[in-house]
Amino acid sequence: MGYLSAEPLVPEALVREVERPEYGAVSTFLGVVRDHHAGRRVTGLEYQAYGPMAEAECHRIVAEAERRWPCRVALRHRVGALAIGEAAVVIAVGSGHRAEAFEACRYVIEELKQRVPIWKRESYADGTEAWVDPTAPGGTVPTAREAPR
Amino acid sequence: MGYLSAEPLVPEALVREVERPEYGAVSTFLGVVRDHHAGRRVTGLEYQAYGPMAEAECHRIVAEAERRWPCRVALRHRVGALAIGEAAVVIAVGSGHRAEAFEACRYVIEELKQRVPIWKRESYADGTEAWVDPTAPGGTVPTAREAPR
Amino acid sequence: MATTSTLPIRVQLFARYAEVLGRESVALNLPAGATVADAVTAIRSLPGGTLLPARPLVARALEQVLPDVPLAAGDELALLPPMSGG
Amino acid sequence: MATTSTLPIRVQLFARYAEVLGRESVALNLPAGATVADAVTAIRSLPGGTLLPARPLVARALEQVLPDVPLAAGDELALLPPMSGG
Repeated sequence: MGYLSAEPLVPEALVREVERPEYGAVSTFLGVVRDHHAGRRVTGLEYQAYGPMAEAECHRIVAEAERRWPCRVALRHRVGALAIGEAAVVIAVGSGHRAEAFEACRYVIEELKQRVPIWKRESYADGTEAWVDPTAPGGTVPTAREAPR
Repeated sequence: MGYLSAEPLVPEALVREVERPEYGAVSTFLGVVRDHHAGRRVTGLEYQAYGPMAEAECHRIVAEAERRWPCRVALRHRVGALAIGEAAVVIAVGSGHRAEAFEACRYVIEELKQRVPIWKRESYADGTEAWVDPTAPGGTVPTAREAPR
Repeated sequence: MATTSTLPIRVQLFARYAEVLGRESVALNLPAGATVADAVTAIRSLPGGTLLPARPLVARALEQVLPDVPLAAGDELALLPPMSGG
Repeated sequence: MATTSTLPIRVQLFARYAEVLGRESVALNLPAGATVADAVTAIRSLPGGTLLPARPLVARALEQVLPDVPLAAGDELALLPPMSGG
């Protein structure tokens, strides 16, 4: 437990979690809320999660990375309402050497995007909102409020 | 100028330097002083640099990365005496998307190691010391103190 | 065909799926031998359900399951829209 | 062969190279037409100089230069050991 956080993320804290005297490399990744998406100006967004499964899936991904590379992984994903520029996800990977650190860090973010049940609802400058859906044409689907049945 | 620093590095500060509202990804790399090298226990080390050329070379590498990927790069390398666990180099790359951020970050550290005139002298637990030299057998060459003519 | 409903399960809905169905959870009674796909078909027959894809991602016990997996009484399924974390 | 020394240059030494030569800078007077390689040869003929490789990395004006590049009066060269930053 503890991969999801309703509070602002603190990248330095994750770096400290993966530091060890025998490690020479730390690779981190920060996913940050952008001010635009698919040509529309984003004013804010909200992440919803299927909490218990998201925690379990994050745990599995971290374990996979630590099994595949000699490394230690810290991972945190924000849930709830976020403002532009806030960190949505932070990954820190400590390792003996830089190649492993980079590869494991990349693995974790790619798997997270594929497998962890978290959903992003964006609000736009024109007052509309949409669910982000990488499988949809244009990358978003209007929310029920926008496309009433 | 300002790629070299005699003071402890602050990774968060470099992340802030590369944040922009249109960026969704920040990749960072920290090179940290390890407690061992080639089977010997390291107790401390010192980085020496050819300052003006190191600054110029760092500037060229950053410019190359920013030309090749749509991104912004911050880079700082420590000089002087460092303790185990201290950051020797910090790189932060902000970009619209994660692939570019990871690739540019990796590019900068690889080029830095090849091209920036900085040299590492390690002190070991047995009281000896050596220059790190990736081209030498074993990866180090004894200092003049260790191998008097 | 007369079916005796012997398989009570619960289906959780998330994000856009919860929105279009107007609820976060649905209790179903399915015929014995029902599969994950049958549960999805039952959900899609509810008001708003046709806005769900025919083969959405489904999880059981915090892991994804395939459509042809048979259900057990008391199973808790979750219908998962395409993920967009990170 | 009598040479008129018309090419004053300065060579900076770093890290291990400075150590083995016992100095951080050397002033040289080379014959007209001398190249980077000639400067290296002159440095290697100093006490301790044979501990330097025959073709070390050399920089001029903050950029690496190749051995066959001709020198100009007043050039500042730098002999660079294999780098180990990062």
